[in-house]
Amino acid sequence: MLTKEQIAQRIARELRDGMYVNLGIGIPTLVANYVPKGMTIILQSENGMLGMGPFPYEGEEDPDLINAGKQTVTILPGGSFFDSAMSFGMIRAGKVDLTVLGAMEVADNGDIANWKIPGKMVKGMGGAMDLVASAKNIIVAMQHTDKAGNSKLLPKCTLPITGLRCVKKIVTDLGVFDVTPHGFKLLERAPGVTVEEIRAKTAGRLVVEGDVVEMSF
Amino acid sequence: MLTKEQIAQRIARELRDGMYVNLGIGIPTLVANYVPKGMTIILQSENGMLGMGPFPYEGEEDPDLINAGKQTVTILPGGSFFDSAMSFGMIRAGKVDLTVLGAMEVADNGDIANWKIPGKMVKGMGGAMDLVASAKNIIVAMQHTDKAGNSKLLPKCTLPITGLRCVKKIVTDLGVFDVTPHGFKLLERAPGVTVEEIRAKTAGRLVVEGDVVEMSF
Amino acid sequence: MNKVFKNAEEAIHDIKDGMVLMLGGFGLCGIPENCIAALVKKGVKNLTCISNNAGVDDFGIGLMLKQRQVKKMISSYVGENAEFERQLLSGELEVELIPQGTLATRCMMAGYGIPAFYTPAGVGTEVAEGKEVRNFNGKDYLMEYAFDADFALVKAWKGDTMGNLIFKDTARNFNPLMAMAGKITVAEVEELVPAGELDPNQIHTPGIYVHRIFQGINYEKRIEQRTVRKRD
Amino acid sequence: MNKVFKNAEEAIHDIKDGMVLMLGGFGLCGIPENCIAALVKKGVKNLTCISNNAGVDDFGIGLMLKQRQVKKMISSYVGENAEFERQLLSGELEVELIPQGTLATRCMMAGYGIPAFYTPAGVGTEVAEGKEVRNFNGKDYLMEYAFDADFALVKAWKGDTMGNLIFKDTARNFNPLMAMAGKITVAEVEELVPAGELDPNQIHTPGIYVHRIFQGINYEKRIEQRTVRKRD
Repeated sequence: MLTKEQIAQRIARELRDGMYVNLGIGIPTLVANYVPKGMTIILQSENGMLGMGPFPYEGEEDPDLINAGKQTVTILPGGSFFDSAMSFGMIRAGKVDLTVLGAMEVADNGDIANWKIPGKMVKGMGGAMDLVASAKNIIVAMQHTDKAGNSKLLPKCTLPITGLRCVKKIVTDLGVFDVTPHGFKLLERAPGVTVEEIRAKTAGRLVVEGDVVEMSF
Repeated sequence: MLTKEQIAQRIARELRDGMYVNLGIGIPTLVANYVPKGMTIILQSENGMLGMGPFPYEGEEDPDLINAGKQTVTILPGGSFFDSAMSFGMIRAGKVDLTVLGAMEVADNGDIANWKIPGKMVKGMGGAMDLVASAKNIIVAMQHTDKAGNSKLLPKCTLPITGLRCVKKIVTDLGVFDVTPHGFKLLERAPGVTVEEIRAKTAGRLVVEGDVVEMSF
Repeated sequence: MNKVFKNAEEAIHDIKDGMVLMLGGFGLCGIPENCIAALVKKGVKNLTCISNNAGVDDFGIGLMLKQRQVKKMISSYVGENAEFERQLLSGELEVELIPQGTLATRCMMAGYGIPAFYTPAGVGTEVAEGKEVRNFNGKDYLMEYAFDADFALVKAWKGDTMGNLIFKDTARNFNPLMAMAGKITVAEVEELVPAGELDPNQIHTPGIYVHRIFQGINYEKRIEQRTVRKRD
Repeated sequence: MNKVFKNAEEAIHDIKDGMVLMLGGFGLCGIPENCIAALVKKGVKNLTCISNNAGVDDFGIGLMLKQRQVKKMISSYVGENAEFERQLLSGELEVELIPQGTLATRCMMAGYGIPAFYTPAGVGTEVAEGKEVRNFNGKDYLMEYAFDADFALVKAWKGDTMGNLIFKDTARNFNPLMAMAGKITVAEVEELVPAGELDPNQIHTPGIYVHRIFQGINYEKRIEQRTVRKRD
């Protein structure tokens, strides 16, 4: 089983030089720690920044410089600030190459639910609906099952939808999956996890072809 | 009869302190010369400038600083530059208080034609259609008749339309007219011009109520 | 021509019960602190507030919620706010949640005189309920309308007496968009300068969009998530 | 990651016959002089050019018209241009005239991922022919579509190696809008600087929209209407 850091580390292998990337809150944020040396990745923060850098040094926090998670951050050389309309403009126009976000549920047709649990407090969708409706390439980073052990990879989402048929790839603690017309295609297994265990914990259609590689770190 | 300068001078009396104004090419441009002392008028040039100033001094022309007529100009303190989408954005949103432009024909319902003469060279509408479709207050500055002596104040435009029911006021060499539901309402006569002459040269519906003031300069 | 007001109280003196207000800011970043304080002092009620967030319990729009001045919030994310939650669950507060990009764009379109536009955000979700869905180039989009607001209250870094505004870093966010959208736009600035001091090429909001401007005071600029790294 | 090209020839090497190009500039102000020269040299044909104007006889897009490289012009104003007039009257050149604000906004919407929007410009005119008319709040509007262009060729004042652009004065005009709209955007700049030299708050076009950038040379910057006043 992968740790959260390993999920992020595995997703970082999808990065290519020059990509513009939007990372959601939680595990996706950790992906920034695993950008391969020598590779330039430009992080977009949807509140209005390109070239997001690391947290500021103690004492250098600037309340006017935060990311979409409201954390104090820095900007790297070559970055830029802009308003929220342009920020979502570049997202909708497909200029952001990769979006990584968390999810409560993903359906085997790529539907995603990650913004609301009816009956509980609703915090709002923030920019998630814009991102999933627009991004060319969406990778979901999440645990394979919820706390009760129920699969989060489903034949159909049960929670309110965030976006339809948009997820391209999922990295969970158990494996890596492409969303295909035939369902979740298992690409890689986490170290020590068997195809059978994955099959047992995947409620949606699972496609397994030939030998499935075991990830190594 | 008014000279071109007097038409501009008369239109300048419609200005109020703090107005944002867009002046078209020709007679409208001259209005800028008659802004009353002590009054602040901010000129918008639809290629992307607020606070347009006079022509530059000889030798100070900057090819990067032109107005919508492609003339070299200057910018006044407190002015700003912006792109053409924002420029027409503020026009469409009704932020420009007054638009003054020329016309080939105006109909007595406020329709205007000023962009095309079929069969002759078509230069294009430029920003005229956006301006007339959006401006809160449009004053037309033009000669009352064409070179052949035909009225340009018509019951209906004969040339291709630029915009519908948009002209609010017309200042010609013969008089000042409001566009009302009953037609062109004569507000003021040019010095030495009689109501009868205006009536004879106005093809559209003309409304004359009581004594009509003669303009003085 | 005078757009300069003495302070927030005077700049918002004619905001009345039941009006629709836009308030700039993302989280607590770039919020019009002075205007909010003046609204709280004035005690106007039944307001509809268009703002990406609803502040926190004891700061930002949270202060107005505490006083029950807000009838309806139109936001994309209302975060952690106990008083907000209480009013929402009790039915005292009406909430319309809309995607963040749609919120931003509906402000911009108001300032651009475009009454409606199409966006893919929310297709197939609760957000699409009652909205026109239309297909362009094989993809579905929702029709969304420009906002209509009585007042827009924004916060800028620098401003001049003509109403020109410059924003700093991510405190820009919704501020220039809302500045374009208000029937009356009130801008509070950290530094008010004479006309001509700002570079005309660097102005984010041209003065034509700003009706009132004043020098703000006592900015608290509270940080929601203070995240730092150690020096090596 | 390298967006920097040596010159115009290399930056436009893959523009092919029949493509749709956007070219920035208003009149001869802020036009991509180097790119136009390279297109003329390359001799690509059957181009559709989206540009507010068509240059003059011997400069700007006029140079491409002279070589009959343009199949169709999409513009708001084509001004005085004898060769243009000749090709138009002879039917060699197709011309689509659209209102200037609509032209600008259709570029912007492409960069904002909004496929269609409503504008009042052109209602009741020839421009409305074949277009959807829709009433919002008692006023009629036309539905207009975002543009779709293979390449956008723009000219900026300063740019950095990440593709960030800053424009000067009214040479900004359509450039930042088209920069957002090209499938591939090529920017020529008067001054190319290393990443980090431009103030991130003053960037007009963020680098994400710009795929290729190069240091332009030999700018002529021709003035169409030289108007001056005498010193007192």
